[in-house]
Amino acid sequence: MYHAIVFLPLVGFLIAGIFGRVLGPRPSEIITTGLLFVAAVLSWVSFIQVGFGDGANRVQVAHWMSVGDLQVDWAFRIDTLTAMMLVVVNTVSALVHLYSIGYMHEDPHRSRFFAYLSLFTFTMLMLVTADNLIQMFFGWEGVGLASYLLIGFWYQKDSANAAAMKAFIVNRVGDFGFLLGIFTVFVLFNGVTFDAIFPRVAELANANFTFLGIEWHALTIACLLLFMGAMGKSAQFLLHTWLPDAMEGPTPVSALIHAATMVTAGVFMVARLSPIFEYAPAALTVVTVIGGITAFFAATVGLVQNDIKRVIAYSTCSQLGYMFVALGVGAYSAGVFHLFTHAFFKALLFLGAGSVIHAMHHEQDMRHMGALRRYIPMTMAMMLIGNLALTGFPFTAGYYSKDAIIEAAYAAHSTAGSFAFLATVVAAFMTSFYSWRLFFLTFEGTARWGHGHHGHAAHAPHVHEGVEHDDHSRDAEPAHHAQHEHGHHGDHTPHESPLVMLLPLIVLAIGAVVAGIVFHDAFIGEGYQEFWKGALFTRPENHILEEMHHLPGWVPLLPSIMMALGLALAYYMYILDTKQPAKLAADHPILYRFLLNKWYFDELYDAIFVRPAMAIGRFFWRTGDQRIIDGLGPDGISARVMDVTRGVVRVQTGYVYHYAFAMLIGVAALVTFYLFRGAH
Amino acid sequence: MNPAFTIPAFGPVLPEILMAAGALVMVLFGAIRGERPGYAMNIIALALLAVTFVAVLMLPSERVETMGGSFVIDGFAKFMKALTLIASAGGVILSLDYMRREGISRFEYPILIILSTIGMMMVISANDLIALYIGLELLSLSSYVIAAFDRDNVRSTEAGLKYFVLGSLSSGMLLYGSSLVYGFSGSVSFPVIATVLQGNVSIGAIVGLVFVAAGIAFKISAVPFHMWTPDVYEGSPTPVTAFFAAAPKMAGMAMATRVFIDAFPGILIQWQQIIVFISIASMALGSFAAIGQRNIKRLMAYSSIGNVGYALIGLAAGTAEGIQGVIVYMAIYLAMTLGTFAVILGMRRGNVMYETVDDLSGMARTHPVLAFCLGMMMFSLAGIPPLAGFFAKFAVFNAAIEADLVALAIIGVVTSVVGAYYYLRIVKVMYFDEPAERYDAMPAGVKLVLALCSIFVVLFGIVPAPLVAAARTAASSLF
Amino acid sequence: MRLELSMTVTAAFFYLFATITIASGFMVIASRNPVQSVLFLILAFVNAAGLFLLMGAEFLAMILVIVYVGAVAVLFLFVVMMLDVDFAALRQGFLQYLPIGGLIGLILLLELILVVGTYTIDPGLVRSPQVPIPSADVMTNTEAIGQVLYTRYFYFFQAAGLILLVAMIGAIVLTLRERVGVRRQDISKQNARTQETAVEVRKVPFRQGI
Amino acid sequence: MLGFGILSGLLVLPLVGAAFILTLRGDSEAARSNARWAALATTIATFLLSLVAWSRFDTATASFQLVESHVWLTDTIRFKLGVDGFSMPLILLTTFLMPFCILASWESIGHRVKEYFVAFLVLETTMIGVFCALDLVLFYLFFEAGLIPMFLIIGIWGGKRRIYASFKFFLYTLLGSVLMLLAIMAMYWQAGTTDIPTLLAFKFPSNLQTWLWLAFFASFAVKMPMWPVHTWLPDAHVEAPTAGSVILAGVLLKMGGYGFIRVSLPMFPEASEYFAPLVFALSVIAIIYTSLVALMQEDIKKLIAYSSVAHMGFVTMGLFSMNEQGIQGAMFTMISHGLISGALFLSVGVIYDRMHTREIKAYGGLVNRMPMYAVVFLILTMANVALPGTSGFIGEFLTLMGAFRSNTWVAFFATTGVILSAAYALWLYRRVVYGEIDKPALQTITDLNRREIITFAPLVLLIIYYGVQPGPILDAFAVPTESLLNNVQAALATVKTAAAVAH
Amino acid sequence: MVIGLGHYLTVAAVLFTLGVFGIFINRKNVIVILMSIELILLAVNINMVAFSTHLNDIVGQVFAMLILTVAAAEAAIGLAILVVFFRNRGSIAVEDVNMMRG
Repeated sequence: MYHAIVFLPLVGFLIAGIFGRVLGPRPSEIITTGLLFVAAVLSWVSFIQVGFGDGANRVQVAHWMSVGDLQVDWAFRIDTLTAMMLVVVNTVSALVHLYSIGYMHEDPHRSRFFAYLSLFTFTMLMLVTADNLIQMFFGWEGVGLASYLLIGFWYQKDSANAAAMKAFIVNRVGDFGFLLGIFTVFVLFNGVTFDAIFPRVAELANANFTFLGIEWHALTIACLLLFMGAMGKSAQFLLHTWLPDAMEGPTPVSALIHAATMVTAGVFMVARLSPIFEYAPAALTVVTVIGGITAFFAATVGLVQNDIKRVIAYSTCSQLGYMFVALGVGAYSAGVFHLFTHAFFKALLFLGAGSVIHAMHHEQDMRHMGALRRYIPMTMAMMLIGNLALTGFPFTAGYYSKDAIIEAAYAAHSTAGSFAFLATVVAAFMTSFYSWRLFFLTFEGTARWGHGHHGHAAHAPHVHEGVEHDDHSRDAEPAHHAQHEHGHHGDHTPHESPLVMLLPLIVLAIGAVVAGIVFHDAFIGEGYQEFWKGALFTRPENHILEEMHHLPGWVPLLPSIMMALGLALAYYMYILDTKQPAKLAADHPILYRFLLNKWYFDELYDAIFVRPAMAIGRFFWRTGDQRIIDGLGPDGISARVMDVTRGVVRVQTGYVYHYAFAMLIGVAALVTFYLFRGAH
Repeated sequence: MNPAFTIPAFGPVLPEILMAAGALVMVLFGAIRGERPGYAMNIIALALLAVTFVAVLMLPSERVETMGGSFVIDGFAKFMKALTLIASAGGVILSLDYMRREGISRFEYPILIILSTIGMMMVISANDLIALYIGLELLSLSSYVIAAFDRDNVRSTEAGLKYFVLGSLSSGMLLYGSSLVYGFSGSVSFPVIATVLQGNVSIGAIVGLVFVAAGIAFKISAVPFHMWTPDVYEGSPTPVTAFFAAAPKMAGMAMATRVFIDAFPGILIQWQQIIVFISIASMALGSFAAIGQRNIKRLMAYSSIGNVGYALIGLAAGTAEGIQGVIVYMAIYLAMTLGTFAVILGMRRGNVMYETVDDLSGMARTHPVLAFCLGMMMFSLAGIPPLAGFFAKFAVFNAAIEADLVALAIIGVVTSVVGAYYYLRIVKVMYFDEPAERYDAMPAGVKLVLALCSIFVVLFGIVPAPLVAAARTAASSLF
Repeated sequence: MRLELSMTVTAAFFYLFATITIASGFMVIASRNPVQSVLFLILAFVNAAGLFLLMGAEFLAMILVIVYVGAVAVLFLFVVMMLDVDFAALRQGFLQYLPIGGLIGLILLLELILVVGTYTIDPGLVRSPQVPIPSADVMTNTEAIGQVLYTRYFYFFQAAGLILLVAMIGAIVLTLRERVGVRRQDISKQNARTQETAVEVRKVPFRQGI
Repeated sequence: MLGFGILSGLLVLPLVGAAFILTLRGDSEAARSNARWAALATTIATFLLSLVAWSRFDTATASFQLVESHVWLTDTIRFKLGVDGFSMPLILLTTFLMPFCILASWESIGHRVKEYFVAFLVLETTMIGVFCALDLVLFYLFFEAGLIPMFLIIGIWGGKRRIYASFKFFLYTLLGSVLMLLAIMAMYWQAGTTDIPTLLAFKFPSNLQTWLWLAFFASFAVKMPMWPVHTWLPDAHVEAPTAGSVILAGVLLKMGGYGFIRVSLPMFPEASEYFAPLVFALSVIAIIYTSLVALMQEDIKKLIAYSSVAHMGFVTMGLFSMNEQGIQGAMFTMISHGLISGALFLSVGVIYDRMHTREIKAYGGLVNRMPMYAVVFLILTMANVALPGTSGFIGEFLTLMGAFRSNTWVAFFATTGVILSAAYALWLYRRVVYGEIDKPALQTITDLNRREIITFAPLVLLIIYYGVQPGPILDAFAVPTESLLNNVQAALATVKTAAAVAH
Repeated sequence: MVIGLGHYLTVAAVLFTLGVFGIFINRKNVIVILMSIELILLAVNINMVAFSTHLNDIVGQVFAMLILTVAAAEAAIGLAILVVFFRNRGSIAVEDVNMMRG
């Protein structure tokens, strides 16, 4: 069964990828989607078996490599964590496949698209089922590849290509740490399989390891390096810059990869490696802090974005921060639970946004939307559910998971925990605000789309928040790439999406509503032990889950209050007094620009990494290789040889007496040499 | 008073006697017959060389002294004489067509070659300073004449003049050195000199040795006594140049070996320094100066200077291994140089010979076989395996390493890389550049020489053992 | 027969001959006219022959005079006269290389004299030469050389003959020219003439006039 | 042992093909076609023969197999051939790549066709010879002999600056090699033989080891090429015809790495240990430096050439980390890089044949007209950046792991290569394949034809196969690596004991 | 005052040096160069005879005689070449003998 779950998407990929052009788009869609649904159903079965039965086991697929002590297999490690991830991945993936049939129906390269989606699913499954770090790395990089391909799916678009590249390279920065982490683990444990590592963690709890000449606590440095990988994949602060740009990809991709599954791989990894992290408290502190910063930072940027997908992207980024906060304070299950629920509602939001975009003929700028409620009511309803879940409206999925994280942060009773608590609470408020801002701008108010959104010049009168139009191109992604494909649409009125798109929305909406209620007990409540069966490891002295139940009364209420405040503020600014945002922006131009430009991270990185790398590369090439190495080496030597040659040839004058002279000088020199030195 | 005089054994001198008698017969025949077209004289010369070659092969391999101890024959002499005879035969064959077409075909030419060859063989077998000098002069005087053989050509006569003036100077030096050696050792006989001069000898003997070395170095055109070489090679008629590049080099190296190993083994430490110096200077100059050349004959002159430098490495080692290296080197050098000159002789259109490197342009397309042969010669001269030239260099460098002359070996290999540049340039011109007009068909004799040399150079690497083993035997006869 | 001279006389003659030899040697290279050079060369040779005499090498002394003065120097003179050369032009730039040439020459000279000063030889070798010079009482120097030249050293003698052959062939091959338009006697051709080829018999017709 | 075995067959077979091609007369289209087919048949036959050799090869033993020994230069310098786990895969790589080179030259070589294929076949012999020589002189002979055909290939069928490039290639590598020759001689006089199995067991004195190591290093470092003696490579690659680049990157560079593992490491263990930091430093510099340089290249081939230098940096790093992962990883990298870079150069050749330019600027948006090509190029690019699942990953990962065990600094800096390689490779892919197709010249460019598909399919499949199942190749290295490490450890231990006793 | 070997050798050395010196001082006149070479040979002969006398060994004199013979032959050939060269160039100036160089 596990073979089927993991390899069916691969089969789909191969069929659609290799024979896609022969089969045509429609069969490709049907085959991949069908296979995915089978896989999804099977993963639910396995989830029930494993989580609520006793199905944990290891499935050996094949041998991979053995080099000295390094033994690596292709194998599945099936436990509750894996099973849960299988469900998330396959469910969302299957729904996204289905959704894409509708969303992409005009694209001539659909078979390729579906192949990529299936490829992604396969690699993601390899990641979550990995039985060792190297297989995990395979999945890790594989999803990176799929992400690269899907972000760059519309390859004619330069910005999409740039975004794809950026995603891959920034992820590689994380992988840099991941790889070093794997090496460290290998050196420490002499193995890379989890079965080999986990039992021996306690032995090495106090071991030291010299890395770069510094004596470190071995597990801390290992965890920090591994966490660097997680930061890259999960777009945590400092390595987050790729995620917003990744929205260049088609919206279903954003939903699947950049919201529900791939970006949570980092969370999954830390959870998977909880046995090690538990023994590296310093590393956990770092995780908490980074998570807190990300949650806060991404939320601030999300406040001012105008692109509907970017808002959700920053929201994702922020929510990932939440998850890491939970992991950092030791409440792994809370983090994973949020991962689980987040997958539903964030996928829902993205697909909803996709539906909006679809309705608007690939317009993504919220400033050109408004009043869509009447045109696409079903989408609006779904988006509403998503928003509620995201902002933590009571009894929706987010309410359980997100609030649990905030509580856990408080319950940690540590400096980092307190910081994270503060950050997450503020972020919760901001989350609420930007979510509702999105909702109001899109569905409420006046319609701002009627006339000629084809021409960008026409945007000028609609500048909504006043001052930012100059960097419009950076902010609102040009969405007209696909418009030629829309040429046949006579009318520009928004239209509701077809059923094939709405159906996934509905399923996800159900999930967004009930996932919390149904599973919170198993994930973080009483059923914790039976459900996880040790898949998440906590040290005996880690009592955070209990402490979460013994908090001051205001703490559990705080998130809900924040949500309400955010909603209120958004309602005020975007429904009641629509002049307010522009005014606010005009009043604080520096802050506004700072946020709008995402804290200038791109510019900063450009200045300190990209440009210097280019400059150094050019220097090494032109000066290092061509001037110094070649200049002193082959070219220089050959030039010197030619000089010598010219000199030697000049001696050969053609005059006999010069020749005789040379002979005599030679003899005289030799005789002199022997007279003064050589005789003895 | 008069020491009992016994008739010396003539057996070991038979090849020389055959040659001398043959030369006289040829003079007679030529004088009677007069100047007539045809290759009769050349064929007689070749037959004579062939007969002598057989005679040489039939000589005993163990050391035999005769002629009052002036003449010695041993494995080494046999081997080098055989090489010399081959070289001379090559010189005759290559000249057949050339001399006729240049209008300088005269019956004296093969006679002079034969006489010169006698000189070489005498030099190879010389066992005292007088025999050495006489043989050398016989060799040299004939050479001066054939260098100026194209007597109506300014360049040829100029070559002859330069060769003569400088050659005389060098023989003067050799003689002056001989007189010092004679005076300081009390004898002209190599074995006696060897027993007298041992260890820390008087400076006079060493100065004498320096002068002798200068004379020998002139003959093998080693730096700084090489200056005549480029001009003479360029000016002489091409087959003569081929002959100069091949035959006297064999004899010269044999002479050098004979003198240094047989006469001065006791002061190896002293003369080793001379040879090392000369060797380094020759390798360096050969490599550097050749780069600037446009005329192939001139280029080959520098190439031969460089090659002598490499061969001298083996001599500098002063061991059996080293002499083996010298022998192997010279044998292989002989094939390479004859082959190369065969190609140069093929560069003719009508009555014009072409001699510059650029005239080889695109030969790979107009004459693929010719270009391939020359290309292999060039790679071989550059010492690239699996061609014969590599084994030549391997033999001498190996000896140098054995004798702990590491610096010499390193300089040697580095200059060989520099030298590879100009050999490659020829390959480049032939293979990479645009083709020029075709040349006339090659004369059969030249073709034959080229074919034999090419086969040797290309396929030597497959069965190197016979030559190497023979060289080993030959070298061991000196120790 | 050998001249029995006192030590002083020998020394006097030595210095005489040596001085003239060196002086004329210098003039050979320094005189402006090659004809003079040749003449000085002859002078140098004659005096060197004197030195040979002093050393007891009479035969060589005579040979030197005969071969060099009689043949080689004359040959030189002949060539100098034959080649119509503007000798004045040849002297230009005479001193250009004097300093450097002089320096090298001086160094070489000093070194050679230094070497000569270090002359030592194992006395045993002097006592046991391979072919000792017989005392003048037994045979003359010429006789002594003749004793070995045609026996022990006949190999060299023969080889020297070959060298002379080369010189002959070389000189002929380089300088002999069959000039066209010059009438020569060809004896074999003359002898080969027969009546048929030599005489043409014509029948002259009668009474027809010319 | 006296007869001629399968390895001799491998050496002779290409020469027979070459001789056959030489006998073809004329320069008609028919003659050219015959030459092509003959070359292809020869290389395929050679490949099949090497498979036979492989089938008779036992990976479980570290000793040399298929040994044959014939009289050659002297009693001790013999014509001795044999293979072990290190060399067998390299021979297979060589014979495997050759048919692709022939295929790649099918149409792109239009003039002097016969000479071209002759040169290639001769080159094949020399390459196989290097890997199966069991005598150092013989090894040197083949090592150097390959210069001749390669010189001609670059010089005759190369690009604009072919003459500069060919000379630089030839003289640079020659200069490096001649020092090795002297070292071989020194070993000969020290050990009395140049027989590799004997020398492997011979203990060279410590101070001599240092010099010998340096001399061999001079040769292998140039051949690899290591920084800073790498500058011949970009020039040679850029100017060589496609197949020449393939062979250059695919096989010739590997000779350096092979030399390290055949000679430097086992024969001079002390010197290798002593100089390991130097090698590490140069490797790391190579990885970072050349990756940055690659980032700035404007010529596709030059970019790939620089990336090859970086990858060879991984090889040297792995070899000198002196542990299983490092050495096996390095060996695997060589094989895998042979496939990947070979295929990459082939793919450059595909577009070069169509457009006759290698300027990156001249391309863009190829995916629109050449989707199949885009896929192939993507897979190769990903293999080049060592994406797991491709063979590139196995090698790079193992070498890094080996280096990490040996020295974390090295591994730290070398791992940045992971980032940089992604940067330059994707940057290239983006500029060439992605984007709108807006250059007029590209409007009519055609996708891969059948011959090209046949060329790429096996390569791509193997790259992926070895990424998922590296076993067949990787396991071949295991036993010899183990024995190598044991010997090295034993040698070093003796030295340390001796030093301890001395104190 | 004993006239010993050293005196003769010194004379020979001076003559030898003069010969050498003459070669590059007379850089324009080939004939004088040839004469300089004759001076060198003369020096050699003096050396030979001196050593021969000193060693009481006749070989030196035989050697000297052969040198004389060969020198004569050499002069003949040298002058022949000179004549041929003069015919071609109309000059015997050494300065002119430089068609080939480099």
